[in-house]
Amino acid sequence: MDVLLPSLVDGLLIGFVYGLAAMGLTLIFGVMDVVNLSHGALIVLGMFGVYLLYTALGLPPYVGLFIMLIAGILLGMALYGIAIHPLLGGPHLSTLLSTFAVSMVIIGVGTALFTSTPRNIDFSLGAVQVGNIRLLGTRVVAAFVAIIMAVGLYVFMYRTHTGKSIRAVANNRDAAELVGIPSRRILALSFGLGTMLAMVSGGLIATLFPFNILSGGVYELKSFVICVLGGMGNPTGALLGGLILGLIEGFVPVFMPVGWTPVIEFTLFVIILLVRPSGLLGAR
Amino acid sequence: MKGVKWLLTVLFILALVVTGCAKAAPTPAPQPEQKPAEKPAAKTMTVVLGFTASQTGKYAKESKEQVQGIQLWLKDLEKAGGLKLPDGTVVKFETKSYDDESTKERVQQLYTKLITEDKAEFLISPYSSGLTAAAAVISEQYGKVMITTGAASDSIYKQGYQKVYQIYTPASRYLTGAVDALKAWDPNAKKIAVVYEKTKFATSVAKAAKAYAEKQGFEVVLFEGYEKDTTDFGPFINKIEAAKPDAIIGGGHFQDGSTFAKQLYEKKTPVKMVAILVAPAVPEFAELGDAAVGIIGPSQWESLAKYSPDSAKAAGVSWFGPTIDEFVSGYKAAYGYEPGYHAAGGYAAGLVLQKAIMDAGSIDADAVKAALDKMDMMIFFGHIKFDTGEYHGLQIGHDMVYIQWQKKDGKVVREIVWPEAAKTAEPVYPLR
Amino acid sequence: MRWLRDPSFWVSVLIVALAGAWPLVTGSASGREDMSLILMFVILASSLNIVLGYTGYVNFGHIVFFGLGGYIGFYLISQMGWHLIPAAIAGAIVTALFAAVLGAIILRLRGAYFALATIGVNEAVRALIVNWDALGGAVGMTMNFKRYQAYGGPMNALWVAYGLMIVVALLSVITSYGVRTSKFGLGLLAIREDEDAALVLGIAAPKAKTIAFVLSAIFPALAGALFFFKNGNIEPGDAFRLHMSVEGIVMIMLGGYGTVLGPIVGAATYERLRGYLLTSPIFKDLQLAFAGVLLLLIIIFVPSGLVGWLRNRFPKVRRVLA
Amino acid sequence: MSVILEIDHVTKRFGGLIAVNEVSFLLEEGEILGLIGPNGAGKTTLFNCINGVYAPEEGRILFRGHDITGKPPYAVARMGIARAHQVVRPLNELSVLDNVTVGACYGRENLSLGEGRRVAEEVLEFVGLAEKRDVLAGKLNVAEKKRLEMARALAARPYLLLLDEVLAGLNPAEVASMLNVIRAIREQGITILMIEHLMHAVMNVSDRIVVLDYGKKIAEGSPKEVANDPKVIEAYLGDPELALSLLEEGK
Repeated sequence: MDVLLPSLVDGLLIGFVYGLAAMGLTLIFGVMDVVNLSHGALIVLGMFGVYLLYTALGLPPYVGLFIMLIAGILLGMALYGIAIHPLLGGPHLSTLLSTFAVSMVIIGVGTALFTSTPRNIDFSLGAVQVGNIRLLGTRVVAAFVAIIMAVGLYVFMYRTHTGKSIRAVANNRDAAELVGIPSRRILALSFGLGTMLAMVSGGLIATLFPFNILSGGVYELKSFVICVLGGMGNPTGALLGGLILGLIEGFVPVFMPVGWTPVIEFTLFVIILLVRPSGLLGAR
Repeated sequence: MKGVKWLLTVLFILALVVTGCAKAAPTPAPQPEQKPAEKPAAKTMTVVLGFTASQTGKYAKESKEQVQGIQLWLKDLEKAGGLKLPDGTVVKFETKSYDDESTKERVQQLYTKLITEDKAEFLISPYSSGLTAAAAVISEQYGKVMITTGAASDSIYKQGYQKVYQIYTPASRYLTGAVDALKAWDPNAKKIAVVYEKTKFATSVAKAAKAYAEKQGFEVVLFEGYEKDTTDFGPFINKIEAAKPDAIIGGGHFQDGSTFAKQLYEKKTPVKMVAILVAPAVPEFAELGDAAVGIIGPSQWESLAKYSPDSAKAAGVSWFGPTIDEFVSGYKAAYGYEPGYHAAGGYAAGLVLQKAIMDAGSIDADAVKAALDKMDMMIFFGHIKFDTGEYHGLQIGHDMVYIQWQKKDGKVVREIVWPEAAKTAEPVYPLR
Repeated sequence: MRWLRDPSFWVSVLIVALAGAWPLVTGSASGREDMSLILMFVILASSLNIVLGYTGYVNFGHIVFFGLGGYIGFYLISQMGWHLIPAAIAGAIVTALFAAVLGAIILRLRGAYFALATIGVNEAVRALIVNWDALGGAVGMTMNFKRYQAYGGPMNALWVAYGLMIVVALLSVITSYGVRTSKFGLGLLAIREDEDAALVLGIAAPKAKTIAFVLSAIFPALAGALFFFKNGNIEPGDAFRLHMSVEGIVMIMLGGYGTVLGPIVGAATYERLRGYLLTSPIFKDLQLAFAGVLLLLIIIFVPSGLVGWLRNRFPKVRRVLA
Repeated sequence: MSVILEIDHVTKRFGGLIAVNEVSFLLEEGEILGLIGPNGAGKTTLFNCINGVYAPEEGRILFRGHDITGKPPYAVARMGIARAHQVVRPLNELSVLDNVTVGACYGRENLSLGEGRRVAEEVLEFVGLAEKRDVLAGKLNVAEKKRLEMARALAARPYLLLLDEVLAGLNPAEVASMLNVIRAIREQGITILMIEHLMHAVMNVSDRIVVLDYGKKIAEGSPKEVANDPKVIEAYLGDPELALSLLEEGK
């Protein structure tokens, strides 16, 4: 049992960060019904952004995150114009492939520039010992930043005019357009927000683990699992899904070989999709 | 009827286009015919040496070093005026190489092309066990000699191949030295945790290490594989800690290994020794800073190692080729940085082939095979000798060295700590 | 037979047959390897097209069938000493059963949900096999070289595997044509366009979709058994490579979604194009990025693919290009 | 005449909302029955219950003596109930001919592809879309799509045709021509149950009318009886003056 508690805490902290990454994916899906297959590549972009600012300019990672915040929105809006807007309303396949193409471009250029050499941000905030639980500074801060971002997004979506417009467009694009909401701008902004969340979470992950240009795939898969747990298109659910995934990752190794974690994760993923496609929180 | 005619014409054109496309070589246009072998009167002959490189894909980095090693060997050979056979014939090599994209389907396609179209007489393997296994099927089918490097897996040599020869110490002996070291350094250490990445290479290493540790009287308190691409080891490390091992051995590749080492450090996991695969041997491991300190890793070869004509004499075998210093300075001059073991492996593969052809006195595949079977020598890379029994071609001469990252004057440096004979510094033990 | 009088049937079949026979005529082993890969991609793309192009279900986990067929076939050959042909067929049968059960379950999901579930299935199966020691776990399995003696020696074994690859490719193309031009296929197309409307029109969509899914599973399973037999070893990472599913989708898009000829043309074009990009000195370093830009341009400007574009642009060719 | 369809105390709920509440009525073979009621009265939901899109919570639906309650839509379609949707649902990327062929092949007679094509050609001729046979369905205009919807249902050679507002969105000339089509269908002996908002049209072609309001049946009878039913006038049309004038118009 003295394994369980620290593992659950570890899982919980990282769960917030996973959840943040998944919020980006789920937001985009909720608003425009697009599964963004460039999500992983965008996460990696965030990692490299923070890494380069840290190594080249000496900017602390958390300052780098702010820059990723702005860069993410701008990049996302640009990507929307190029790869999403012309294809909206078509079959799912077109946006799946166009976002996949974006990911190929990002990773292709990234490999040419940075090779697939692993990178590591050598940055530490020490640790605090609570009982037999050792809390790493970087992890606590990452979880904290993730929570702030999530709360910020919530406030934005529910308290501001623009946020309400996003929700209206998500609900019914045609009706929103009838009441004068400029849906194209709102959609672009939503894609920007989704991209921003991916890049910021990438930046956070970079402070925790080594990575390379191909690391995005893992986090993209995790984000899918989380989105489904929390309900596709439901950002609040994504945070919860992230926590659940983190807990599973903390919980499973205690009781069975750690190699079974992905079997359990993906089986759960498929089962949830089948019995509760709207997620654990959503109505049936 | 007219429709049918028209249809046939279209069909014919389409078929031509498709087959035409298929014929178009995926890589450099085929060279003019070369008939290197059958010119007994000439004093020089050119032999085609074929291999694929992973210019793209997941092995791009390691493969590049390996290929640079091969190229340096060729350049050195060229400088020495080529390979001279006992009868005075000079053999020159021409290389053919394609990008295999780190995938098996390419490897088989390209090795077939190397053998049948480019008429390669000798082959060197691609980087990695998986790709080499795919290439070996082809080379063996055509009865060509292939020297493998960058491929440590044992299983390739359990399939009955007759002309595939391994340069690297096989996976089964990758971590056994770490077990020996632990036993020598600390008679009280009894418990070992073996944790490994669930990939072909790491799993075979871990299984062999476990068996060996148990034979040496250790208790393996934890034997578990983790999924490749694992990034968060937190919960797993908690589990390892709960098993209270004296030493942790295992690992996988660079990414997971360095992540694991970093998190072990952050969690201050109380173990006396950590020995993990691949990652510590890569120079970038130093980027981990303090987290790298004390981590031990097996290495196929180190520039600090002490193989020399003298140690060859001591071991009772012959010495061949450049010294370590000559190789290192040559490599530095050519590429501007210190060679790692991937590069050394590439060079060594060439060297072994060179020696075998010289011994055979011909480029006939069977004669070269016989020479390789008899080979027992030392080169800058270490001792080279092949199994000729059940596991034909398996490397049985070469040994791993174990490096440890240590802190000297505030800088993280690598030192050889095992085996005793090769060591450059005292080990940091216990770790914590 | 109606088919035998249909020029578009012959166009598709003969292209594959003639291209496949070319290495047999020239005896070029290198040509055989090149063509073997193209045929494998033709099989993957053509069979995937039954679910993706005809039925409209985006399957990212198509490669799971390839991996399963490969694993079962390989296990039977290397561990049980079966001959390649019965082993491949057994692999295909088991895979088909798997597809039937899986299809009945996950084809209830629609759109993006289905696409995500297929990713989950592929990953779950891969992770399961990694942990399954009887199948070699993460290490995978290897085959003793002596096994090739049963096929007239290793060199001959490759020709045998290649010959079978041609047969499977032809079968998959014929099946694709058969489905496309049948009443069953018309039902699938209706499901693709509007599943609810299709149900009301009397199409038993759950059954039809499952049959399509099973049909699409058989051919990659056969190809997997042949491919890994030729390879001599099998590992989970190679057998269940998600990326290969995506490549299959790209081939279909390139050639023409929902057409018989499209996946064939797409597979050949994609394979040649990649070969060119990879080796061209200009694009070598940026080949992935360049391929991405190309894909994006195709999706935005030529969404119906090469064959689809020809069909739309020149209605007269519809008779020969199905 | 015999009863072809029996709706027996059918109830369909969505959460707390009762969309169809204990509705019962009979449909005679060969008759045209109009189903009317204000928006949200549960008409389309009732259609969905009949052809199996929804399974009702209570009650039974008998078709030609067989209980079809809760059967999936494709099974119902095979038994001989075809439907034209309120919002047209053409299979956009298929040609007009293929659209109708789907209806024929998977309809009551379960035809082969070749026979289905032949039937489809006939039906296209009948509804006046023959010259558009090779056009992609997505490219048709609204009136043509409505005809296509109808053609597809007809091609199934149903015993019973459910028409859901097939006249909505058409101009007067198109309405007139569509009404002719509907009458001609009845000539072929096909029974019709139609939802319609265009009062004069529904009064004109229907033999009988059933009125729903808030999921309940509030009236049933000949167009004349229904038109003069004060409950209908009050509940359905709100303004009796307007209602009467509308109904007059229908005569």
